[in-house]
Amino acid sequence: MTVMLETIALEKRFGGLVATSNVALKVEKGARHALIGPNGAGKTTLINLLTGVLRPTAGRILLDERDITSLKPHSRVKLGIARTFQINQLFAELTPIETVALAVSERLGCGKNWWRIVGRPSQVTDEVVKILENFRLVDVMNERTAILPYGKQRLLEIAVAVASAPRVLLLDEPAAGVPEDERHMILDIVARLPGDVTVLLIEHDMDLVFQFAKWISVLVNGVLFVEGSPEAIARDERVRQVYLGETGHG
Amino acid sequence: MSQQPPGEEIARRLVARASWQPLEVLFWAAALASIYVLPGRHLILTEIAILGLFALSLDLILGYAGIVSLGQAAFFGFGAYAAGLLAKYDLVTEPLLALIVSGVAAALVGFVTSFLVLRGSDLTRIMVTLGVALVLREIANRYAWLTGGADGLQGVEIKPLFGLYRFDMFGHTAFCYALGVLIVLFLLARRIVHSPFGLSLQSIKGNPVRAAAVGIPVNGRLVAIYTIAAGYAGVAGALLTQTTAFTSLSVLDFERSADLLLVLIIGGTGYLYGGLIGAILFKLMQDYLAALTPQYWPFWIGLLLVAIVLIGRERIMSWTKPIRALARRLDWRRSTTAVAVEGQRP
Amino acid sequence: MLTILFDGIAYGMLLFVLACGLAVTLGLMNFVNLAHGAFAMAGGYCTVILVNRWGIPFLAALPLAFLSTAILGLAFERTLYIHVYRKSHLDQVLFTIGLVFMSVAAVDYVMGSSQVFVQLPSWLEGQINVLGVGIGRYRLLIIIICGLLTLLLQFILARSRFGSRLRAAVDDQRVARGLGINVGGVFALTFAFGSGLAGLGGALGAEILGLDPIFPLKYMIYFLIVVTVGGTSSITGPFLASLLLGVGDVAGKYYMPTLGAFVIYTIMILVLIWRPQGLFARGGAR
Amino acid sequence: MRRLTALKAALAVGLLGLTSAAWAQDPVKIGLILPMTGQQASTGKQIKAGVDLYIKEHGDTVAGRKIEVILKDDAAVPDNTKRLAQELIVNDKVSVIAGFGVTPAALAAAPLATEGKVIELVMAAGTSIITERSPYIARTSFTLAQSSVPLADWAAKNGIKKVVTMVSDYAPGHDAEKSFSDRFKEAGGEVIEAIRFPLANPDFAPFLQRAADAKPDAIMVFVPSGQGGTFMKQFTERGLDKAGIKVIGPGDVTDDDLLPAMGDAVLGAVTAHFYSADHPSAKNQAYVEAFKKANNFRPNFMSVGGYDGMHLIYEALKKTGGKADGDTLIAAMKGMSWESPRGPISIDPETRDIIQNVYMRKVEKKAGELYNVEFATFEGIKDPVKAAKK
Repeated sequence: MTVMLETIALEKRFGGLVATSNVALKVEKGARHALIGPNGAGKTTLINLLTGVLRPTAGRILLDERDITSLKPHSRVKLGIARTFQINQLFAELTPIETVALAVSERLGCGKNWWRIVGRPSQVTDEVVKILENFRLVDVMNERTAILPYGKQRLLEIAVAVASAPRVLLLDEPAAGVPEDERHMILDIVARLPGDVTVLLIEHDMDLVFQFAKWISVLVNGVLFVEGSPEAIARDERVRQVYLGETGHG
Repeated sequence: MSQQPPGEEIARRLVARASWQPLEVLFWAAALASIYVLPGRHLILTEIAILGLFALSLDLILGYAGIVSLGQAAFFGFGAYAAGLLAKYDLVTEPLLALIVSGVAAALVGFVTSFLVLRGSDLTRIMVTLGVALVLREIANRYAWLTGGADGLQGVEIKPLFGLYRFDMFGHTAFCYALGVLIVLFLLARRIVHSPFGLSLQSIKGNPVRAAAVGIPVNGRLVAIYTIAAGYAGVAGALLTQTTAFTSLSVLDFERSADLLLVLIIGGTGYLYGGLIGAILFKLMQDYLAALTPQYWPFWIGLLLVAIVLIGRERIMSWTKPIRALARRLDWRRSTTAVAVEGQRP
Repeated sequence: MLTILFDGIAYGMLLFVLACGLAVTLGLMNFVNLAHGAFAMAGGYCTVILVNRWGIPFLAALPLAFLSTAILGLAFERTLYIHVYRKSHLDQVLFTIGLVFMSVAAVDYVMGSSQVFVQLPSWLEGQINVLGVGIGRYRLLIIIICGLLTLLLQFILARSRFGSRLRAAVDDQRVARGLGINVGGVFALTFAFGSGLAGLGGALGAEILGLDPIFPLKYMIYFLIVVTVGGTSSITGPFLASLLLGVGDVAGKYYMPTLGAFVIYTIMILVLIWRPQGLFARGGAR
Repeated sequence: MRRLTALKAALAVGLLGLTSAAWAQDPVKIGLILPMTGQQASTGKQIKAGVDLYIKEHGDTVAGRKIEVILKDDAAVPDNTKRLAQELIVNDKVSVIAGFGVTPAALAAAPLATEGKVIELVMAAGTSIITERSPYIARTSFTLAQSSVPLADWAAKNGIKKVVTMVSDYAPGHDAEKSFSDRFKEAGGEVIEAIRFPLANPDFAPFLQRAADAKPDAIMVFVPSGQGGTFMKQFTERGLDKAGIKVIGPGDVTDDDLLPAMGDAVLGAVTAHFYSADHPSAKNQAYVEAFKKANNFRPNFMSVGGYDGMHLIYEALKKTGGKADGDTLIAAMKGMSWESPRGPISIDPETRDIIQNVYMRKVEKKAGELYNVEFATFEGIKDPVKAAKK
């Protein structure tokens, strides 16, 4: 199997605080890879490093063997890394149609086209239709995003990332805050992601993690603590302790 | 609506964003009609058209890309002086050509200074843009041998438009010219904001972090629209010079940028017509009040501004709701055009 | 040239007293009060009336100018500003510019459009010579008063109970209310105090800056420059920025009279490019 | 019966054809464009008060035609001026555009005066070139050179050898600087430094310090009307009066409007100017009294510009029998001379500029108030800049 995304001795410091320490993560092509860890373990920092929102203090990031450490966020998207956000980062004033059309246009390279009307190359429209249908957003597609129910916003959050047709998709707690009865929608969507897309999932919800992941990495205090198959992680005493310690607190 | 298959509905919705509303058609029909209906008011109408175009330039960056600027006068003034100098030294004598050259020159200045506004909060941007305008004003003041300094640029003579239409004293040529330029640039702006590029600007305004995560080069897009808007402001400034055959330091004044912001806020941002409507309201209001009380008109303008805020712009907008609702009902193409558009597709 | 340095410091101090109320409303209350200069103007005209018409001694008129402007500020805050705190910045700009227009026209109507001056006592006129350096008496007075004010202000904000209440109210209004702090009252007092300072600045500045109805428009830019260059997270920021701008402006005009106002604008742009949050902002947070 | 006569009269008038009498019933409209708001608002107020006073004293009908003044505020922004002038000419069909607080405003309107064949009557702006910009321009204010040249003569004769000039950086300032310096150097004086400061300038301190450091005998200063107060305040604050440096200049710096508020510090300042509220003539005493009664401030040189401007229009209309087209009216204005509150004045038939006395004045206290007291007169001064061009 080839490695799709790899970090080499990745490190990020905020002043004196080490948020990511010497992380060597390998995500294989087409993987269903989960990254878990207690609160404050540095999971979101790692995602921000991978997507270029933050610059690492040291270390390198490789995408399909290409060094992307110094690339800007939008250039990484062009190379095929897309992400979702733990807390919705949507365009409150745009409708789902517009939001998805935006991402699709950008991917098809007509984002800087200032002459054609959005959606005029029918390729864009076709893709938008496909995504909105896939993500069950058709019924709310003309509402302003700001007034969508939370579950729908969450779906849109993932839909936008998928609209970039990524090779690597980073999902940052996709089910966070979604009420129990809508959670199955998210699970369903995640499960139905195309097989050739490499997925790195950050999640607290262990049901979702164990249902989805074929491989799990555990991050504690910015350090890659342990890796293994779901079965191995489930059996691992140290992991259990880390988590028990956390749940004991809160 | 829901009986249509979703695919068609989505395609229709995307295209419908850019379709012409009846109120819009009415607006421009009225504007064109004013050429014949209000021949005695062409002078102030010319000013309104110029101010409207200028406000449009601010709307492009503020209403669509979220860049607050208190320094659009920098580009307005640059365009104004460029047009003045081109005419004075007979460099480009055809007004329309000179207008384009001036606009491009102002856009270049916009491009160079755009890098200053990429960082920082609204307040920082306000002050940096303001600073740029003030520095330009000082430069224009300093190099009096070129610009005339505080006395204004004298001796500007504007040749007839296309070599045919002289700029008459009644301002008829000037108004037709200014209105024509406004319409062309408005259509262009309308096209721009409904394009994927325009949509990406709106997304940047809404959420720059996510915009970058979708693959949008945020800074690049902001530089682009800032440059375009500077060009618009430059054309507006050049129009002022060409229609008055004169320009002075006041084109670079802080007050000009401040008034512009007022005009746009009064009219509302982010739907292109805000600047135009604001320009009409502001100018007419000012003209009316200044005729009524030449000395104390600022008091009444101030009172109106305060009242607008205290009552709430949303509430005032909501008073126009019945009109807008009526207009929507009158939209005869509401369901038919979409089908027609769809039908043309292979 | 020490005289130039001295003049610059006095000018800077004056700018500070005029602008620090703006820094407080903007930084702490997150309110864009472009009408700040109108309160300064009110203080100036108040002093003119007190001293020239009623014959009250100049030094006694200063605290009165402070008080009356503060009361004026309080009245405006309670009746008008209070409705605008929650509106967008653009609305605030619209609203306060409206107030400026109104104040300009109203003062023009009541006081006339010519410049007015405070009749200074003779002991404040002229220069004294200290070790060969010419020191303007009036400017010395400005430096003393403004210096004391700065210390007082620093003390109030950093040490006193009111200061901590204000900071609490700003950090989280809900929590502050929960703690039994009267947030509205704290804001009103702060606003009144800021206006009062502006009024005092106007009273002191009338002599040097000239006082006419367009004062609030003429100096709006300067106040904004002080606040943005200094940053709004502390009082020391605007203070140092005022000094920097005062000295820079005066020295610039002295040594390069032909460049004049370039200096002050260029300083601002460079500073803002270098540190968008202001030169003396702490850490650049927020 | 009465109606019948009226009808007859109208018929008669109609039969006279399209001559002056044909529109004798229409009012003569005068567009008064002044800065009523903004920096120069005090100029606008003074002129307006002068104009109003003249109409009050002389009635609003001349040569059978009613005079209608339309006031517009241009805030001293030239493109406003231009648009307002254009509207006045095109829509209101005015016969005269008057006012013009600042030079750029007057220049901006000049092409319109030419094209519309309408009189442009300059009541304030003081740059020499203005009247050359259109054959329809006449001026009832002054030119800077008019005061500066006599001032240079006086200074050279009165023991002043080294001068620093300080002027606002715009055309009138340049005029004042140049005409003073040229004449002063001719007379053997020395201008050791020429300082120009921005038109809108908050703090004179650094410029004054620079001037002081050059150690001149006197500082020749020109600031536009309204800024003189701040300048004089800072001059004394700097202790320059005590250092023996004199202030001389065209009279703008000791503007009558602001003078009472400037304080004793200005005592002794010597200026050359065409008008002082203290001018010792019966005409002026009556003028000042009437002016103060109608307004709560003292008239300054701007107000007489407005007052005399109205006089010029009235007299020209009397001469033309109410005919108000540009060519007739300007011809009537040329060479007109009369006694103004400022003294005897006339309109130069060649340049359409004003010819007037320039007085040397010194600030003194009279009855507890400061006045520019005249002590010497230069008679019948033409604009030296235009005179030099011939």
